[in-house]
Amino acid sequence: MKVTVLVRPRDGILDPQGEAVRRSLAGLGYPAADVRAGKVFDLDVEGGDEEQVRRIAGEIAEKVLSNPLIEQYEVELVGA
Amino acid sequence: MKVTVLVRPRDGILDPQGEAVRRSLAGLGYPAADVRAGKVFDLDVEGGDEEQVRRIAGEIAEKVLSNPLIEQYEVELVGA
Amino acid sequence: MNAVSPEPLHRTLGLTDGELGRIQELLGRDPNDFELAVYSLLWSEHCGYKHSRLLLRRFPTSGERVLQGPGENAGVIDVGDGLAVALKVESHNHPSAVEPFQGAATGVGGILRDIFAMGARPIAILDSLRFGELDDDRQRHLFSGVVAGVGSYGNCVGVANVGGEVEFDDSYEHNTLVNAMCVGLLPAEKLTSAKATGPGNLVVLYGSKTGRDGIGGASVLASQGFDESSADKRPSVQIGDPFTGKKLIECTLDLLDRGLLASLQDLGAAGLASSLSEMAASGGVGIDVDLSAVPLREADMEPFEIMISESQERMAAVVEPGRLDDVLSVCARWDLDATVIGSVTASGLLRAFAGGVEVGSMPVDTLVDGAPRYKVAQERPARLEDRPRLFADPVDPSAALRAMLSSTDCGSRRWVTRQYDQLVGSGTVVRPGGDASVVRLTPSARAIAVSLDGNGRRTSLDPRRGGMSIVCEAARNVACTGARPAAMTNCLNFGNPETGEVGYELAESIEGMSLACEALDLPVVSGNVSLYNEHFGRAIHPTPVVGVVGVLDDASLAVRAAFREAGDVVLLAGDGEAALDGSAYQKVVLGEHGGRIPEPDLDSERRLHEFLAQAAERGLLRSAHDVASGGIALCVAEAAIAGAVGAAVEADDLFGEGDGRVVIAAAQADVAALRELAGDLPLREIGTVGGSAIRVGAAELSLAEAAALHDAGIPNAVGA
Amino acid sequence: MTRVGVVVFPGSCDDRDATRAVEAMGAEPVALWHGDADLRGTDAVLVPGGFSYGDYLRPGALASLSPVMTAVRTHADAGRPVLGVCNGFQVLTETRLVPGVLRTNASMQFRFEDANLVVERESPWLPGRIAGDVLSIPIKHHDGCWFAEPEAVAELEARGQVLLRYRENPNGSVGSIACVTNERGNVAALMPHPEHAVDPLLGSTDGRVLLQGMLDLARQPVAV
Ligand SMILES: Nc1ncnc2c1ncn2[C@@H]1O[C@H](COP(=O)(O)OP(=O)(O)O)[C@@H](O)[C@H]1O
Ligand SMILES: [Mg+2]
Repeated sequence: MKVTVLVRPRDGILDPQGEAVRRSLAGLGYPAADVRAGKVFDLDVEGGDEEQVRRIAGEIAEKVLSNPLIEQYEVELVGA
Repeated sequence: MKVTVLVRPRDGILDPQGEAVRRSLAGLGYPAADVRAGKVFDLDVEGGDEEQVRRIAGEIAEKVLSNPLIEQYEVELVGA
Repeated sequence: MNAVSPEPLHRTLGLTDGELGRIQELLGRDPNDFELAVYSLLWSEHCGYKHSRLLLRRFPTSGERVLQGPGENAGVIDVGDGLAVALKVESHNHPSAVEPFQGAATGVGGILRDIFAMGARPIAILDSLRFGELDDDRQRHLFSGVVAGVGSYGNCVGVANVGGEVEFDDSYEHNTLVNAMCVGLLPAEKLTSAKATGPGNLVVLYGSKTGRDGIGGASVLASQGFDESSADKRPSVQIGDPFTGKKLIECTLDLLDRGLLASLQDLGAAGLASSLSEMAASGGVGIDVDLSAVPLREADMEPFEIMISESQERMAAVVEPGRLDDVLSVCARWDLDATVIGSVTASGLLRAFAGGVEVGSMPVDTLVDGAPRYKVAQERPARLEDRPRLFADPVDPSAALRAMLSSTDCGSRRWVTRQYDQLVGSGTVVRPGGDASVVRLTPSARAIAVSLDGNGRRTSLDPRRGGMSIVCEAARNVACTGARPAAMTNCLNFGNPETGEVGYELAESIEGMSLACEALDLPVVSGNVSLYNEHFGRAIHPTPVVGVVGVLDDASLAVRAAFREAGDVVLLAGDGEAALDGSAYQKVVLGEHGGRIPEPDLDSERRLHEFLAQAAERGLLRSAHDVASGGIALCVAEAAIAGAVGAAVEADDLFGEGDGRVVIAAAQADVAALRELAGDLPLREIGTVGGSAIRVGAAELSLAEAAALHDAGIPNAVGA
Repeated sequence: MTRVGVVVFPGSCDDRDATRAVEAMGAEPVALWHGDADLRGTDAVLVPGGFSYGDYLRPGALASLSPVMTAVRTHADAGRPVLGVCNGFQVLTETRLVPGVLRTNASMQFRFEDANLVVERESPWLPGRIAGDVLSIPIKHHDGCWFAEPEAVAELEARGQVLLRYRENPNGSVGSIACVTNERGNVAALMPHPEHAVDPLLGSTDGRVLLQGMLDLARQPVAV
């Protein structure tokens, strides 16, 4: 089952990368504001049913793909 | 208008980061195959209507947020 | 005050009932919540030095080179040619155990700010790291994360990492230690102080915006209803932004070059609260601060959060009104926020305002010097043994040497140093890997040598002798390059000072360090103290970490540790007493730890350093490497591996460790001159350089095998 | 006296070292601020190492958008010499002045060591050197794995755009390629740092070869 995990800095945490991109876009005259930069992982998780795949993907996101101290994550099931 | 831009390695391009994540997942006993690692940007784009916002976001993604040589991008309008 | 917490507020903030009483006495009234938060941080052990300030007075701090001793952001010494060097080491232990990468990175960021706050351009970073043994995933995760973090910040701001050390021991399993040292260069007359002066002058905050970083325990004060879910919203981890850090260095040095700042202070622990009170107290003035003027990264922060936030990459400066516009334009050029947040007053008070209303008013001297100074109870630990142990001769010396070369204790540190930019600034004449590193001070022909050392295992066997020994070793490492040791900085990493045993260890280590400093004429110019490093009541080894800077008049005469020419004579200079107690051999080969370490002979140590300096000045030394961890066997093996040339050396005590001994190599023709120079300092020919094997007494193995084992030590343990 | 422009971005670190190296080679260094699209009449441009914009987004990505790079592009299009070192190489790939892209090292770690670079062919960038010579120049980077599509690699190899290869590949670069030029040969870029291999007191002086090549090209009328 295809799964997408989005990992973003936690609210309130300093995001130097997002800030640097925002400043550059402003410098180039693009009407873009408060940029946040994070990571996206696409993975193929074997699991009996959607429920089980979501649980495994959640565990993977919590334990490996994100650092709960400074990041938050979101799991999206993409389909078969 | 809130916009999300997803930047992923182009198909067929070697993705060492995704490969490293896959190996560590396997090491921890998580049954996940072909992991791909990319970036996600959330930004607030001022634009008259959805059409204009999508065009601006596309230009930002093409010109700044991704390197067409090795990356492909996807723009998602998140809403007001 | 929220009714939820059963404990009275001051105890939740870490203040004892007695300390609350003292605050009430000093203020002549009850402190409000805002003031209580400020006192709780300024009087914490980290900022207030409650259990160490009395003991720290023992350190000798004066000397003819000293331009600034302890009391400012960093110590400063004169190195000749109109140049001065700033130096300091600081700990970031707790944050690094919580989040290794960011903890280590912000540790480097913080020590850099202490250096350029003195007006010096940072030119070298050293990092001293301690972990549990590398045989479990968590310790491997901490080790890899900390090294990557140190590298990520130092490499990005473009300051060369020239050395440090790594120690693995069960004692540090639950108490990772990350001590970061920085050395900076400045014209002697450009020395900048934190002393705020001139009532009416403006207080300018510049650098990053302020967020809720590192507010920790004080978050209990938040009036927005403190509950479990909102608690974990407060990021306890501080995020470092080395890119802004680099801009902060260039912007600050630009401001100082143009003479625009009256005084300067970095923002570290306790943020604005600590730096504004330190600036005001040292200048004998007061400061009014308007918290509503502080540029914020997060919306609706409360006044106390703004006051004590530990957001990184921020500096506070006192500026004469006439110079404000220039200051703001220089900051704009470097793309940094800069805002007037207050002014200097003659009140001697730190007064904070928010939205035009006074939220706190505290006499600055009570904040900075009012913290109680506890006399530390001292009780000799029962574990201390009175006599050295007896050791059988090694059964198989060659096998012992192999085991030690490939151990994480004695193995090569290249896995760490190859992750650091060692060369930015094009000044690193001697790179890390030997004893001390040497950085030249272009355009002057001079150079400084710098070493950062600690040894928890040996100090735990005899805190006083361990303190003496670690100062001797750091100074000896510097002397091996031909430089003359000039000044010392240190970080005291110890357990809970409220126990008699740790009190004893702290007092005895400081006494030993002071005796060595006095004998070697080495003033202590700065440092840091990190206490309460314990786990379920078990304290870490007493671990003083000592940084020494030495001066070399001619950078091109720097001496290296590596053997160079086949046919050179190998000599042992000095013959200090050695023992296997607390040695790497005892740990790696015997799997034990105990006994008593020998007392260094301070007078012969001083003569040894002087001999090395004079020999180097006359170009008589091909190499010099001090005998330390692993004894003569490791010393000779390391010199051979580094020089990629074999050596054969006679020695009956292969692995004994102690002070006062250096293995040097010299051309045959120079041996007579060396003998004459040595005078009554023992100088014994023990072998020759050459061949493709390493033989030390009864231990022998090929150079190729020794190099392979040495290189593979840490990579094998950490899984490359 | 030849004037060499040294570009300074926020976050550049080795611009000071490049400036000193240019002086040591007997030329005049001229600092070029990223915000000005003006090369101040310099004959050659050196885009130095460092962490411009903190390497955020992609190393060299944000720097490539700076005004100064439009002037550097005009300079390059006119056939004038441009040398990109480390972060400079990354910036030049992002502005498409040299082929390929620099990705994270295969080890996923920062690498500092002395790299042995094998000369691939004779070139004005490597005066006095022939194929097979070995230059020892330090590398210090986290994202030095050079990559391009196989067809692109074949083309640039055929056109002789490869000047140096790593003898021991430290970062996984395709074909162990260490130094590559544009088609016309007037823009060269590499991850190793020649400015750190100029002074004998620091070790190797092999960095002088490339810097001398840049100065030779700068002194020629546009012949390349
Ligand atoms: N172990 C020590 N040896 C010598 N000086 C020390 C030691 N610990 C702290 N100091 C000095 O005491 C002063 C206060 O220390 P600290 O609060 O850590 O400084 P800062 O706030 O500048 O980091 C500083 O000048 C520091 O150099
Ligand atoms: Mg300070």
